[in-house]
Amino acid sequence: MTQGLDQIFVTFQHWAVAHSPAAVQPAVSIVLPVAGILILFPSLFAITTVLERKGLARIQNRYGPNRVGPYGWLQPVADAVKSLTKEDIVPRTADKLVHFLAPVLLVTVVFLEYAVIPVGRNMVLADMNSGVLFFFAAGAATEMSVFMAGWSSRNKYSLLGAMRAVAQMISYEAPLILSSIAVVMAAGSLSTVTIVEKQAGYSGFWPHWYVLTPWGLAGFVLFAIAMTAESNRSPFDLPEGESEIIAGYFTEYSGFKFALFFLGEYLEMFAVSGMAVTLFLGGWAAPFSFLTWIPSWIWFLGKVMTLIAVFIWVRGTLPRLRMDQLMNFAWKFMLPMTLMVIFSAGLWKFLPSGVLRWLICAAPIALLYVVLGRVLQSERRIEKRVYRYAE
Amino acid sequence: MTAPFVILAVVTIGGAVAAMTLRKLVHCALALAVCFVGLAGLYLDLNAQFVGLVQVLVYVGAVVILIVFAILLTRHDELPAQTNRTRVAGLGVSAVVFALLAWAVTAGGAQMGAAVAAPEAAMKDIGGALMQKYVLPLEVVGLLLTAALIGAVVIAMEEKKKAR
Amino acid sequence: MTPLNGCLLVSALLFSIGLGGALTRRSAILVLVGIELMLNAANLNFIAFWRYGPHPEALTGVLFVTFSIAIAAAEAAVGLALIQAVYRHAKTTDVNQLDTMKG
Amino acid sequence: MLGEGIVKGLAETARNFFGSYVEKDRLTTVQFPEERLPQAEAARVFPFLVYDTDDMEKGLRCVACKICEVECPPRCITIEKSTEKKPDFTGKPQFYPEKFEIDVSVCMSCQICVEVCPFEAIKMDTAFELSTDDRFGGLRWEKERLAKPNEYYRQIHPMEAAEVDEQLAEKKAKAEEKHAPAAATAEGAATR
Repeated sequence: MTQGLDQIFVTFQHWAVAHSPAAVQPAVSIVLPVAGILILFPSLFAITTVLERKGLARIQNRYGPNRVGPYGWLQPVADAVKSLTKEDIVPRTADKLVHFLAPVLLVTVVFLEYAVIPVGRNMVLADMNSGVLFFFAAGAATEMSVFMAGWSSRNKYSLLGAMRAVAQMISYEAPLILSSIAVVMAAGSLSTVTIVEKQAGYSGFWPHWYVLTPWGLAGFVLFAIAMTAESNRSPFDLPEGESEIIAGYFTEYSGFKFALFFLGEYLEMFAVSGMAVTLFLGGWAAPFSFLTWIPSWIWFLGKVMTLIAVFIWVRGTLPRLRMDQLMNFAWKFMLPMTLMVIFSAGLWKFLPSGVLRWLICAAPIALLYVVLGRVLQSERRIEKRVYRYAE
Repeated sequence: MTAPFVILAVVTIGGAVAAMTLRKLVHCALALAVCFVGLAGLYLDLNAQFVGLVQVLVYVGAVVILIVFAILLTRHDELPAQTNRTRVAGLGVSAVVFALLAWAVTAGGAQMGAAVAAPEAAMKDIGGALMQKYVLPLEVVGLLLTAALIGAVVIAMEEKKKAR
Repeated sequence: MTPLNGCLLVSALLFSIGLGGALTRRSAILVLVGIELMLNAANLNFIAFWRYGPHPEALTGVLFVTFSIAIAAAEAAVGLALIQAVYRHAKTTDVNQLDTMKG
Repeated sequence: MLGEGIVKGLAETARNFFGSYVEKDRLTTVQFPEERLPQAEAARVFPFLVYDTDDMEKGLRCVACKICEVECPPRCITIEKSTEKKPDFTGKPQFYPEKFEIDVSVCMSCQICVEVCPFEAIKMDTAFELSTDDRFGGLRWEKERLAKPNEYYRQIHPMEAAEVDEQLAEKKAKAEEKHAPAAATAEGAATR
């Protein structure tokens, strides 16, 4: 029973392939999981937009959307109807082709990222030899689409937003990849499926997740920060900072193309969350050995949604950074910390298990954290502001 | 000569031609990205998964973006085309080079390259080779990249005014 | 035509396109792009020879291309930084006008 | 310590999040169409015409003097004077507006018409849901739609209305006083 529920989608795929004519069997076996991803994640996007608006509202002591449907849960339907029926405006001086291609490219590339994320046991589109590398390679192409959107709009705000976005994404890609290298070292594989399988064991009822090691915890936090920046979420949403540069690179987009950008941004968020879950939080593995009877895909989606909730929480809490703070943070704090995490992960591999291993591996990270904190804070000496005209 | 190979080759060559002939520099950079993606596809088609993905990661994710940055940081008025003489000379040289290469390939490459069983380049083997046999080149490349990083920063940095 | 020949021809064509572009375009950035294309043509050759060569298990071609990509990235970074510096001096990226040696 | 402020902020927002489900008075939103806040005494949106007694035609205070029409900065008032007169509240025969129109889309709620009106005939209303789907007829308000009884005025602006009522009563008393001796003398003359 448990086994059946766990593998229900896999069994369905096998059943569908077996019952289709032999000529289309390979096509069916590919199309079905792709269709699953194309349905699952956009609907998750629809739910998340409401959840986000409601959560942010509660954080600010408001109600949030509550008009469309019961308790406002049909809000995404209204939003979709609105954005589909809106006029699609393209600026007269815009580069029409590039302007059109940018959102399409973004969504396509982001969907590619899902190919290597294991959604459940035996549920991955392509078990690649180098899955983690594929994920980051596909993620690198999103920068192109952001730049295309900003440049083709012929709008200074768009261009500024695009330049900010590209600079930010390149800067944060380094800590993102470096912090995942620690996991790759520990698992000894670049394949996402193998990485999850390595974490699926239990000692007693305690899981073998990488986040439960000192380097894994630090790496997870760094990865989470870097992925927030990668997906342009608050507090790293300078590229679209609506109070400074209107909406950044999608200022000149309206209607369906704007909806595509919105979709792409959220899908990117799900994808990086899925990757964080895969790398650090044990993917589809249950947190305790006595909970393994719950289907694996429920665990995966639950973990992803938990991360999304944390995203929303952080967005409701922190103000936007300044550009120089953003760059300083990436290069002066994140990069040294991730390098130290890799060093600590190497130590972990060679030390015998025990309390001492914990202490020895945690010590360099904690030390660097304290030192960097001291140094960075001493740089930021705030003086009393002098007003020229007031008083 | 399979269908994917032909398609990818056409994409690559088309992107390259566009990158070298389009008038707007940003269009050139975008076409270059298409060319690099096509090349990455060719690598994947040739069973070199690692190199293909690194190609996308480094070229599309970094080099093209760098070129785009350079384009936006320099003013480029529509430059007049090269004088006809240079143009003809350049195209002539490249045509001659291509003819030579093509002759060499078709004349000399026949004895090799019959259908060979696709070799498997496992990530583990690549990692092992990098860390054991090729560890010295790897370190040298690391040094080179660091030097390039510092050098690029120093070169591109605004020269400080001496009189202050 | 064997698959290897196909790869080599594509690579030769790519090299010639890069060469032609580097020789005929006036913008320094595009000259750099042409050089990148030539480098990539060489990489394609390495991969093709690795794939159809006699000793694929040695991984020489793959590793050579890996190093070559790293070096090309360094080259692009330094090259574009140089173009930046030159542009600041001469206020142009036209290679025809960069004919003075005075700083 | 680096990151201390972030943790504090996260704790604060978490408290807000859960608190908003527990304590209802944390939520400051007014659910508008169902819930409304009481309007302030000084609220003013769009002018209306005041009439005394129950009959709108008879009790309208406006005498079609056209001062407001001239003073209105965006010129949104149109008045047509009547040809015959009718008695006002003091009994004095006056003209009255045959036609009185205000364009809602043009009015800018400046209250100048109220300031200049010597007869206390035009006042500011507090109703603000004036939107309509008819953009030609629906935005030009006729006399019938503009006129509202004095009781309504007392309801929305009690203090102001009391003041106005007092003034008007004084005026009326004065007029009657002036009238009464005249009538008395006339009577006396007649008896004499």
